[in-house]
Amino acid sequence: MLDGVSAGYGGHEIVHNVSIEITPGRIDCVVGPNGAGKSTLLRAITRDAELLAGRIWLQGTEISQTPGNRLVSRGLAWVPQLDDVFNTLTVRENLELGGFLLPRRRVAARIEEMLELFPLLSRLTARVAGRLSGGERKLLAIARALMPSPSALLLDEPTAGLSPEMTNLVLRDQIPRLSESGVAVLLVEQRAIEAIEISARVHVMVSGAVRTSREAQELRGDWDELTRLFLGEE
Amino acid sequence: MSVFISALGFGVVTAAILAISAVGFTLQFSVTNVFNLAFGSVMTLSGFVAYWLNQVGVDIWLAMLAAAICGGLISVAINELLYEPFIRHGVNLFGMVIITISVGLIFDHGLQAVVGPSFFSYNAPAGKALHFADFVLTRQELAIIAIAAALTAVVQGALQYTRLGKAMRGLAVNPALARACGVPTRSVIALAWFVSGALAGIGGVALFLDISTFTATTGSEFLIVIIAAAVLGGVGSPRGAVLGALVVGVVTEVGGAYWNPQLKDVLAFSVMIVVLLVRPQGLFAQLANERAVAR
Amino acid sequence: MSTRNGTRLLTVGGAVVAALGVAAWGSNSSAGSTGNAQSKSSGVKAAVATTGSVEVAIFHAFSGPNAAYGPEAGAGCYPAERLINAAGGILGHQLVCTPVDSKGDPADAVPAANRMIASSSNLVGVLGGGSDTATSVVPLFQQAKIPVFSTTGQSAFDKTKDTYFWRILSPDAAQGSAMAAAAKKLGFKRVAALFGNDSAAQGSAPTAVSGVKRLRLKVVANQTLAVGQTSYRSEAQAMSTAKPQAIVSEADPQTSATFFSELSQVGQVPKLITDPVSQEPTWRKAMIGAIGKSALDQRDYAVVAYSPMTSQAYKVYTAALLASSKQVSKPSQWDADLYSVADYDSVITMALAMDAAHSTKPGVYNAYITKVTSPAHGATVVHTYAAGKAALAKGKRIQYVGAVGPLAFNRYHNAGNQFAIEQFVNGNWKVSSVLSAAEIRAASGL
Amino acid sequence: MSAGTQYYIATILVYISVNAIASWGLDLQFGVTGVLNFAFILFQAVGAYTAAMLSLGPPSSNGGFQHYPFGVHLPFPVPIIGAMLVGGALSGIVGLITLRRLRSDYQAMVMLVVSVVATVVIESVIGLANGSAGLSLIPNPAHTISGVSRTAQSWLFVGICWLCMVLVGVIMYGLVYSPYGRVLRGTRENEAAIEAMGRDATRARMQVFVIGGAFGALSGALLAEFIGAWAPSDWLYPETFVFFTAVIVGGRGSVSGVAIGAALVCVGVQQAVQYLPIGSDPTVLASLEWIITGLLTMLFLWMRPQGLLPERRRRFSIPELRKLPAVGSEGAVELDA
Repeated sequence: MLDGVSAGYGGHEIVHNVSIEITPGRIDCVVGPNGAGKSTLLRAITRDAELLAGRIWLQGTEISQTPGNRLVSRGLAWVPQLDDVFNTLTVRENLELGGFLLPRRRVAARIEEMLELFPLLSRLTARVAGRLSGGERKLLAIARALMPSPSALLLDEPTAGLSPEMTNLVLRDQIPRLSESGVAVLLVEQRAIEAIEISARVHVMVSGAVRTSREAQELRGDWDELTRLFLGEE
Repeated sequence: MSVFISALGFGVVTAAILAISAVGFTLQFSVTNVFNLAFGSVMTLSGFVAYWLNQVGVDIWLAMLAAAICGGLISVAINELLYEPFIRHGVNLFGMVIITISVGLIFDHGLQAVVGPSFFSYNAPAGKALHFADFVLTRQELAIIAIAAALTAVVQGALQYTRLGKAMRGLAVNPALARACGVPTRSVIALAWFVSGALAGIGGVALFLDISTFTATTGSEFLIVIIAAAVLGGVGSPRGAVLGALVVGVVTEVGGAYWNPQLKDVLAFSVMIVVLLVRPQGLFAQLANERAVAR
Repeated sequence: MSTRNGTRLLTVGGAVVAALGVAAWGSNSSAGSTGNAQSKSSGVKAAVATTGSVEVAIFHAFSGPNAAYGPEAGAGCYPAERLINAAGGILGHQLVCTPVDSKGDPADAVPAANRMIASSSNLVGVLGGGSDTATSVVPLFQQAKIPVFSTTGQSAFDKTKDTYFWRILSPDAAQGSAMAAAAKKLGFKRVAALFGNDSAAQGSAPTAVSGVKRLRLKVVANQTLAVGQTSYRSEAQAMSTAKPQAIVSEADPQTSATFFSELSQVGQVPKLITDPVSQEPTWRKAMIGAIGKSALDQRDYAVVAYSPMTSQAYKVYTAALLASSKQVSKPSQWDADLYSVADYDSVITMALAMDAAHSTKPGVYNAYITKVTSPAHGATVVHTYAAGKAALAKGKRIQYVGAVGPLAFNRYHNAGNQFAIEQFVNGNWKVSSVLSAAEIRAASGL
Repeated sequence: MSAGTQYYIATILVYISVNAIASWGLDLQFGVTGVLNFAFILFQAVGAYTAAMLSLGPPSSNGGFQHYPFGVHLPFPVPIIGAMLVGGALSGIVGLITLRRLRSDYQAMVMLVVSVVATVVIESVIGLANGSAGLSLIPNPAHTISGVSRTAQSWLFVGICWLCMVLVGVIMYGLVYSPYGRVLRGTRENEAAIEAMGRDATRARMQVFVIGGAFGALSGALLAEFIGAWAPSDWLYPETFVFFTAVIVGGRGSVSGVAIGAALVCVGVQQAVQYLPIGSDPTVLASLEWIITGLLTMLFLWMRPQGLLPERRRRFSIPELRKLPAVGSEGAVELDA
């Protein structure tokens, strides 16, 4: 789905020639050391960074030139690392905005579905998002992104700043369930080991380029190999 | 006691006039993060549109409606033709403050070059004074209070309960995420500018009716009081702006009644500064935009 | 490091030299551009270019809060220009009025005055320096030896040593006393004072209040309004509660209008005792917008310099004013404006003094100003420039009695005037009574 | 050259130096350190009033037509030094209130309010500085030199002003192009980085606030002594904007640039407009002056945001900084060798 993507800010290239393909029902994860350009890669897809070269496809449609606010109607959803919810809006309002493009009458029903999917949120619908705990907040962010039933979901370091239990809940529990429901997930994660455990395919990114893309199984348990890749030794 | 009650009543009138404009100012600021010091010029320009209509015999309330539309259009035009290009050009937020001052100066003095330094007033009778216990209000003032109450309620309600209103609030607090949700950010921003300009237009006519004479720079001269009300309430919160306007209005009038009236504005401004020192986010900042303003 | 600083300083120097070049170019070319401006404002002048014209500057605020001062003085200068040129000019020179914007503040007025002095070779006199700028610019005209006829009301000039300073109207302090005297004369017992905190109003406020007290009238309220606020409701409420029979008042148009419209909401607007400001069209326009025309005209007593508006000089002035619609917009609005009338008399006086001195040189004719205005045995009393010029040509001594009345300059070049109470009746200001010197002395205590 | 022309040129020269000093004061705050001081004109006013009250005799000495405290009739240059001290001190007080606690966008707003409040107070409390009428008959120190002509005295005063300008200019060079200047610019560009380096950004802002305020006061003192009068109409809050334009046109953070900006914007525009051949309506000319000032600002921010003479610095970019989604963040920091 990503084909030879280079991206950056202000004409300055940070990500070089990355190609990744994701498929429904499967989790692809991008791991790599700090500053490898993982977030920039996601931002290039969502139009928040400049796409300098390459093309992006989603379900057979090229979306490289699609404005940021049209991506969601093409089936692409995105959960940013920070600022992932509307702080001053309530949980319900967050979900409503997530379903901004849904037909009005579908919104309420879809919110109910989301609350079933994330029962933790159902008690909190009237709470202002800025007052949620880190994990609740991340779940809300994911629920919000799922509102329009996207075909692909981009998750930018969903566990950043979460407690170990919450990390477990989000990473081990919720994300695989999402993927099972048929969404293609592209996960960018700092916690490489945990990410690889739940992923189908792993892309190791170093210094703005994908060093290697492998089936996750190959890497599981072979931490030496992973370390070697991270440190850039050939 | 009666002095206090009547001063309170006057404070409400002043607050009503300030509130209309302060809500417009704060709404636009929270959505677009542009501290628009040309807001006063939009008030004046729309006020003059109402004046010219009024001169050819249009009823002042109808002219106020025209001023609202005009203010909205001027406001959208300023943003599309000047502010947006400058922001895209990479001018930072403080640079934008200076741009808005420039725009305000150009508008005010352009208008002054056309209409001259003279004084203008609407042809609109204040109506009979009505007495409520110790309050004395004219029909015109009652109408302005009613308009202010209705407008602020409508704006607040729309923001709270409509899809577009929620989108606007979402856009204010997290533009990138709003875009990711499919909110047509450009249109919503344009809408915010329009509503803000329309409120400036109505607020301008209300102000000019109240002070009975005005010049090409009157709007800008009062802008500081309006911003004080908005900041006092917590910039970004329409409800806060209304409450801020009430505080400013009541403090000036009650202060004026019991203390040196020449310094009543000083009193209101001092209250604002003290409030900001104690509570830097403003009095009623729950709804307010928590986004830090980048330097 | 030091070399870098050195080059930088050189650059600064270069820029300054360049800026000076611009300035110098400006001052050279200004004579030409002034000429252009003038030929626009009056077609007559082009024809007499051979003899050269003499220039009287209208040095007043044309912008800022006092922007009405300029057009007001223009309404005096242009009619004088018209009449003087119609009578063949001064010693063969046409007279030209040139507007120069002082902006109403000292920091802008000083460079404007210096530019004007530097760039005009034929400047013979100045109308100007209102209360806003007089103390800063009058010394410049004194240095340049150019007579300046000022309408400032400041007491700073009551005993001025500046020999080129001339003032036709009484200072603000005298105006205040006259307003107090008027309150007594009109029979009011309970009087309120209401003055803006601007410099013009603050000039007359202290003597007005002290005068009212001295005359043993009751001061039921003494309010000072901070100019330009959203509302004066609390002040209006307090005023209404004090129930004065009359309010002695001076404030700028916007402040007055806001206050009185709010006063009319909370109660009755009592009689008003005002000063010449209330005869200015901008003030009337604003107040009519606030309380209505009939309400204003019924209540307003303007205490102004006594000028027999029926006098010959005044009739000549108004006729010339109404004919000057090219240079003065809506000339009829100024016909009762005392400052305009005084400025008209100022220009005529300058012109006659030049004729008497046989010189247009400011340093020469300045000494003749008193000679054409003071009463003397056997002097021919004249009311127009043409008559004065003719009498002087016959070798007679003259006394110009102007539209504001006789101009009796004392040794400080202050003329001072009698005061009258006027009311606006049937579209005109009418003198309802004249205040005697004794009545004003009773109020001022001097 | 006629005496009149000499006075005119002397006036222009005095105004250039005074405006350069003031613009430098603002440049230190806004240009170098990034504080939006919309109350700047207030400090010029404070300097002017202080110099006036220190150099005038007691109020009664001139017939008692004006009211003011002090009136101690001190000799030159005491009033000017006093003005700088008072201006710096007051600037420090305003800085203490606004810089420490307030969000940066509220700072700008509060400064604007402080400027307006000061005007209202001075106009309303007559005893402070004679209300709206302002103070007049302020003695010009050059006029006390006897035995020389008035023109010579004028040129002497030009000399005093230019000496002050050179002194302030040298101080500006010292401050701006020193390690301290780098801290200041760092405060403007990236406050967090400066804090991380162990420098207190708020303290740096406070310092430039005081120094800039003292420069502003110096400019006011010289101006008031030159024109002999000072009134609230001289320092209405929009006047501050002219200095901002001067800094932007000249070049933020550039000492020589700002001096040129001051000469062009504060003096040049005003003088040039008077010679425009667009008829003789002075009201239109005055409006035009403001319109040109506004247009100049916008034009420069669009076409040449670095100003006529750009600030001299070495830049290199750090990619991480570019990730900050701040509007207009250039993502560049400077590191001087």
